[in-house]
Amino acid sequence: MSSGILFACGGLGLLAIGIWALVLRAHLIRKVLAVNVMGSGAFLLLVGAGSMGEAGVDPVPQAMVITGIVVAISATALALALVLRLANATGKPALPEDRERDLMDSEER
Amino acid sequence: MNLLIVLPLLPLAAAAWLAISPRFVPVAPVAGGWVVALCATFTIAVAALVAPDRLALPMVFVQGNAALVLDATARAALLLFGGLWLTAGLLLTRARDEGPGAVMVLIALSGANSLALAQGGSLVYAGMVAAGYGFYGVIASEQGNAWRRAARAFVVLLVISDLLVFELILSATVKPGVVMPEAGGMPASLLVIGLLALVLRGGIPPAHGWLPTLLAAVSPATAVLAVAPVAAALFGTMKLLPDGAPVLALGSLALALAGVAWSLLAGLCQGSARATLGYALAATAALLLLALPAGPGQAMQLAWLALGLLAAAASLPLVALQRAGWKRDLAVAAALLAHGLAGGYAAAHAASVLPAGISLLGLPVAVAATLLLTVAARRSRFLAPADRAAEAAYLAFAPVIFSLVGTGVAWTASWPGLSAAAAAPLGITAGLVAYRLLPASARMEPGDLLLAVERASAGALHGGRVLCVNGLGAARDRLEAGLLALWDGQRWSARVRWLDLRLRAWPATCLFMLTVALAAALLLLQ
Amino acid sequence: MSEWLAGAPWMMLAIMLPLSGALVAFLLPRHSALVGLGASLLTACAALVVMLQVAADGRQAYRLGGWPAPLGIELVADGLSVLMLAMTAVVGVAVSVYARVYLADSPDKVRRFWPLWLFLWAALNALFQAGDAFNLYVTLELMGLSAVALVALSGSGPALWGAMRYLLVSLLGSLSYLVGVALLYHAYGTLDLALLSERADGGLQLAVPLGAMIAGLLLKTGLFPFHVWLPPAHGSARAPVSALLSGLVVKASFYLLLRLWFTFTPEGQGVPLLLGSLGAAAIFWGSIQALRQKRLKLLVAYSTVAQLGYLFIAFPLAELEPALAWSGSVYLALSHAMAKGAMFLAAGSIMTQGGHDEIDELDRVVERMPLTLAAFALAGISLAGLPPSGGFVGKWMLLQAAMTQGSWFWALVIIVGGLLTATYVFRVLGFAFTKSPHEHERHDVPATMEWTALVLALGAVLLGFAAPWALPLLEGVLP
Amino acid sequence: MSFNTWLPVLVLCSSLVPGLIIFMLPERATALRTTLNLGGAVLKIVLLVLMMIGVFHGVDYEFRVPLVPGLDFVLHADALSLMFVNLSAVLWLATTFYAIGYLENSPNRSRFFGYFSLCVTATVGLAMAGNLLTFLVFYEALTLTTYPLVVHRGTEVARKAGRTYLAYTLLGGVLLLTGTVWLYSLTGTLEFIDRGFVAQAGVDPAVLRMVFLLLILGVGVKAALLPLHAWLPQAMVAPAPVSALLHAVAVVKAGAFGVVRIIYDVFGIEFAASIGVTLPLAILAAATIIYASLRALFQDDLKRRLAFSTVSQVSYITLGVAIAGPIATIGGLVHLVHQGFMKITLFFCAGNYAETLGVHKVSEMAGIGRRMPWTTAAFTVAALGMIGLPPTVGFVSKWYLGLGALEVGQHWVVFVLAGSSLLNAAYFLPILRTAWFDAPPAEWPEERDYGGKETAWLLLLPPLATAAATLVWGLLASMPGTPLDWVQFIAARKYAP
Repeated sequence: MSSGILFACGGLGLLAIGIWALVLRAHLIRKVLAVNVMGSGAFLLLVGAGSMGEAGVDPVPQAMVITGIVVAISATALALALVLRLANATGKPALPEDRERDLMDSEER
Repeated sequence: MNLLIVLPLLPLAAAAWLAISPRFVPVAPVAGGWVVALCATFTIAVAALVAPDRLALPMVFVQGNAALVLDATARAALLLFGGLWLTAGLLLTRARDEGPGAVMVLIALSGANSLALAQGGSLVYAGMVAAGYGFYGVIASEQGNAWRRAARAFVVLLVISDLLVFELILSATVKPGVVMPEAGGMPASLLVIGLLALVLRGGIPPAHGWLPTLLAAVSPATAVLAVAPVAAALFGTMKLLPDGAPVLALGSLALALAGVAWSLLAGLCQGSARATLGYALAATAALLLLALPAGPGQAMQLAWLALGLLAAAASLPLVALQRAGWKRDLAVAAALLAHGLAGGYAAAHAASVLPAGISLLGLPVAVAATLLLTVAARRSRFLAPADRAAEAAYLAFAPVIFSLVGTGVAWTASWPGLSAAAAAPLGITAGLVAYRLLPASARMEPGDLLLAVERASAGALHGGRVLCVNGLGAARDRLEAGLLALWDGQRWSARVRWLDLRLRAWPATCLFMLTVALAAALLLLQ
Repeated sequence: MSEWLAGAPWMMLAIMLPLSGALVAFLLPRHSALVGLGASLLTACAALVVMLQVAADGRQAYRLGGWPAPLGIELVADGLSVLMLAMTAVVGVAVSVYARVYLADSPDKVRRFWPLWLFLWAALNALFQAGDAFNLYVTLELMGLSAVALVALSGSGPALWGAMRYLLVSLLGSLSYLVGVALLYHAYGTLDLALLSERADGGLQLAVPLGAMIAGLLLKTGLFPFHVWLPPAHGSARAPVSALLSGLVVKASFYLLLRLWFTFTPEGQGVPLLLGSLGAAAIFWGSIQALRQKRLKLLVAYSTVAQLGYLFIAFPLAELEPALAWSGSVYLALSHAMAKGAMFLAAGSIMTQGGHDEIDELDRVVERMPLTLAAFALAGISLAGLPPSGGFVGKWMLLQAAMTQGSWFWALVIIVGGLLTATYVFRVLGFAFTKSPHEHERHDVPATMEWTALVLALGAVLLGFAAPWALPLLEGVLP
Repeated sequence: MSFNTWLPVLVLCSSLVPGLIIFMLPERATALRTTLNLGGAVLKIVLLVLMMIGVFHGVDYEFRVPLVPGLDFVLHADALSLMFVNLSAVLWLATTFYAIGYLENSPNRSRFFGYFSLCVTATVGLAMAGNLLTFLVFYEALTLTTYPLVVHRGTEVARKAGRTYLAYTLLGGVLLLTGTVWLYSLTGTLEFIDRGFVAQAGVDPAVLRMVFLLLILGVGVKAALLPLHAWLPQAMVAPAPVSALLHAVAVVKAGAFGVVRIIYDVFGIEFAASIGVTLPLAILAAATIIYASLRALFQDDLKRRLAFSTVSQVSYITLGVAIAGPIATIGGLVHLVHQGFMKITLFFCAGNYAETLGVHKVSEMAGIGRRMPWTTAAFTVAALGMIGLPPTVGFVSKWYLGLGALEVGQHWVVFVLAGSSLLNAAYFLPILRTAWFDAPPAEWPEERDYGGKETAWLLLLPPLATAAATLVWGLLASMPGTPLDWVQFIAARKYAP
């Protein structure tokens, strides 16, 4: 009962932290981490939501969370690979818009 | 195949042949003159020999009442035009370098012929238009630039008068119960329009400015033909207006009196014989205008009188080509006599519809016309170089003969009374006296009113340009340019850029997202 | 044989064929192009068969492995889904044909393109047939990941930037969606859409998750003001990839949104008005941005932003004229998929030919590649909603809905948006006729590329005549 | 699906298919291209003659396929549409001849002729449109197919002119679309029927006035009504045949034809008059006539002067329709044909001057009549017709317009006609005078030699033919078989007996 609320609140907290970092951190690795934190928050929320039923533990959220984690892992892997290539290609592991750059300004094609 | 249809087409065919032939067989310039003379002879022959005839052309134009008719009026007109063009053609055969182009002369002849035969509103209109623009072409094909001013004035008047005629036919067609030109039930407004059209295109004062200027500027052949537009205007109006519209009598009397007075004044103050002749022609036209309301008369006298008056006037430019001698004096005397007699008759004819009190006012008009003609004749001295004098000597008799014919037919057809003969002696003697008293010296430039009108119209034109090009036009073009500038976004690119960058920053995105999520949730709650 | 054909699990195949194709293409990189082409053709056939089945006897459902929900996965195909499947099939085949020639010169790219693309296709088909909210999440996520990888294919800096930004945004969006799913489950104890639509009652427990889901989906759809990731990603990817992203991927999340909307059918004017005004803002902002772009592909990308706005105009209009508004919006989505695909393919050919895509340097391209320019023009006609294109039909229905209920604001938005679209399309065409001051290198473009784009664009235009056959499918699906 | 059903489609395809094939032809396949063009044109005329006979005997040619839910794509041939189709078809033939001569060995001919055929297709479809939706479809198609012809030269000026052209025409299309959808949402039908379908709908007249305004503005852009006319003079950068056919016939006439359709077959003339929308339209048309004539007065560039004259003359049609009287209807409709023939003659001649002697300005035309007498003769006939002098067709149009105006008691129209004729004379007669009677210059701007002839036959014959047509139809106006005859046949159907 209370554990469910605890989970839920923890999940929401994680989400908030994640968004905070995602917004304010320019470095891409940090952004990826932030997304991961948010993901954990969402899963926590899911578990909490599931376990709130009176009749014991509901298996469905568990299954979902597992699936979600798998997805999150693959996403993270892709993200890290991208960050690496970006760092190699441009030298800066950061997004251009964070440096006030108009799309129309000359880009190499 | 009817001869009448040939009359307009023959000169056209001849003109086309003249226009094309230089590409195949080179033709001497004088040949043009002979072609003109031949076509004119054909016209005269038809007018003199063919029996009265009528050729209905239901398919021509929109009214379905078009027809070519050879009646007394048409005869007179044909004789007049034929005579004029014959003379001009013969002159052209002698012209070395000067003179109008034969092609235009032929086109004008075709127009004049069709007008002479035309019946039914739109066909008459077409004839008037063709004759008018044909004569404009004749002037414009002259060498040199002296004619330009007069020609411009003439064509402007012509266009306006055409519009009036168009309006006349239109209204007359749409008004029920009016079928032209037979029944006389035409409303006065239309009659006034018709009269106005006649004044504008007939060289009648105050629209006479182009006549003296033109006559002073052109070669003899064109000077002879200068009578044609006046005749065309008169005959056209005669065909359009219903027979005898006494409504107009007073108005035309006033116009005629004023016009004659003015042209007498201005004509006597002229230097050259040609300019004086122009005023004499204007006065003659005014006289015919005066006689018009009385209708053609039961024997179509008016047409014959027009032939007499105008042919007499047309003979004067040729006087200058003759050496002094009995031939010249004979020609002048005959011309003046014919003009005087015809003028007197015209005055008497007009008097028949005038109120009793003022019925005699027509006479002074006739006298003045003859007077001016006499002065013009006396003032014209021998100008042509010696070698050409002999050739041109007999030419003057051609129009004189036609004028005598016209006057004679009119007098014999229906007797106007001896009083009508008074105009001739009065006018001629007064003319001789006037010539003695006022030696020729230019005290007034030909085309008196013309200058003012030109200035006014030029001002109006300038106003129009300012209004359209600089005013309205420029304004709407500016507006359009401003709107089109939005097309290539570069214009306002800079203004958008700042906002774009803000939107693309991360905080904005996440903030928006939270906002939207909360907003959606809240909105869903209600 | 025939009954086997009829009985075969076509809905299943429509997902399995591209998936296995992706696997094979990944394992045999040397023949990946051929494999990919074959797989895409088969997939298209499967999709079309599903469409025919639905057209013949209505809504279809298929249980994976016969397990019931909630643990089992159920595939559902109704009119809306099959229209989307068909759209994917048409654009997919065209892109595959095009890509086989376009990528022929760069083997490594080829090796990576085909598996990813087939995987994306499988994800799309799964998404369009998914029957419950969580499967929708999974498929959405898979689609996003493969799309990101496709963007990153061309290793250039801008492409990587675009991919990275795209990845982060889509993760953010799907997480927000996931939160919504969690809350929904908490509220109603099920995620099956059919069940949800029965149990759903208004109130906070529906509002909050729905809000979160809507926000996430808008983010992934790239509706203004969430469009910021779209132009960099779509503008910097290789031509076939851009065609896929603009044509299909954004439509997927829109479809998802539409699905949810039809499931819960929330009453009240507020959210429709919000979505509609965001759509209107997208139309204007996207068009303005497109007008000021100097590069062709960015222009086309921003035009996607603008056209996406149109899809959302339907929400406020659907209150009084649901049938007209929804079918108009769906039809716009279809025609936009084909037109935008054709446009990006044409832009790709132009880039290949001139080696650049500066708009005012197009330099008489109309003389050198008339077919491609014709494709571009036809696609532009469909986008601008000029008759008789598919875009025209869609806009006509939206406009008619707006006019019938006398809501002039939306009518005005639709009309002005069309004008702006025509404006930037013809800005490009105008420069295609003029001569540029500078010299550019010339490469010759394979005829296949030109023709593919042209055929796709022609399809977009002729789609206008297909309405009487396509629209009846939607009956019963729309609320 | 009988032959009668497919005949309209055939007429459409007789220019569509050649156009599509011509696109694929290489530049040098001149002979094949020419054969296709002329073959298509001739075939179209043959089919049209068939249809005219049929329509005259009351056969109903209709082809329909569903387009938008509840609305069909309808091709329907009635007397009115056949008049316009014939006009475009005949003048297309003439212009094709001309263009073959004009564009001899110039680049991008396949493109040119392809779009040329396409735009004729659009015009024909527009003429045969059976409902407002189909009309809209072809109206936009016309815009799109003419754009490449406007920018054909590929210069910066051409691009800008094309931009203006699109800005105006697309705006017009959008207005038309709005009006159409609105009307549909009001009445639930868009089918053209004699004497209109709006009258039965029983909608609030105020709303109908708004719809009418939208529709008329929509078509008014192409008809070059007053505030929306400026694209026409700018579009004159196009090659002469384009200016001739498109801006004397296809495009502007499409607009005028739209006005006709909307007033007669959508609203119905009596109903339109009853809700009081025709008089403002007539006044607008009159203003256009006068204003454009004044603008034309001050143009030195010959084609620009002709363009403004087109703006002015096309409004005659609108005026005649808006006067709302049977006779004025005849005047307006017949002017649709007459003005087409006269104006295309003028543009042909202008093209000849430019092509043969490099003369583009009126001030350069001194004595050109002596160098090119035939061309100038054709020009003269057409110009006199524009002024409305007998015996040209211009007189016939003006006659019926004025008569119709007087018949319904709107005397001011006659003064408008008079003023317009005066202005026409003011900007045409000086051209004629300087062309015929002034002394030619020592050498022309850029003279091309045609072996002693004044110009190429292909350039000379079309203007002569069209000029002759205007002359004959004007002189023998009451002859059966003239446009006037057919128009009277049409006008009889548009008014409640």
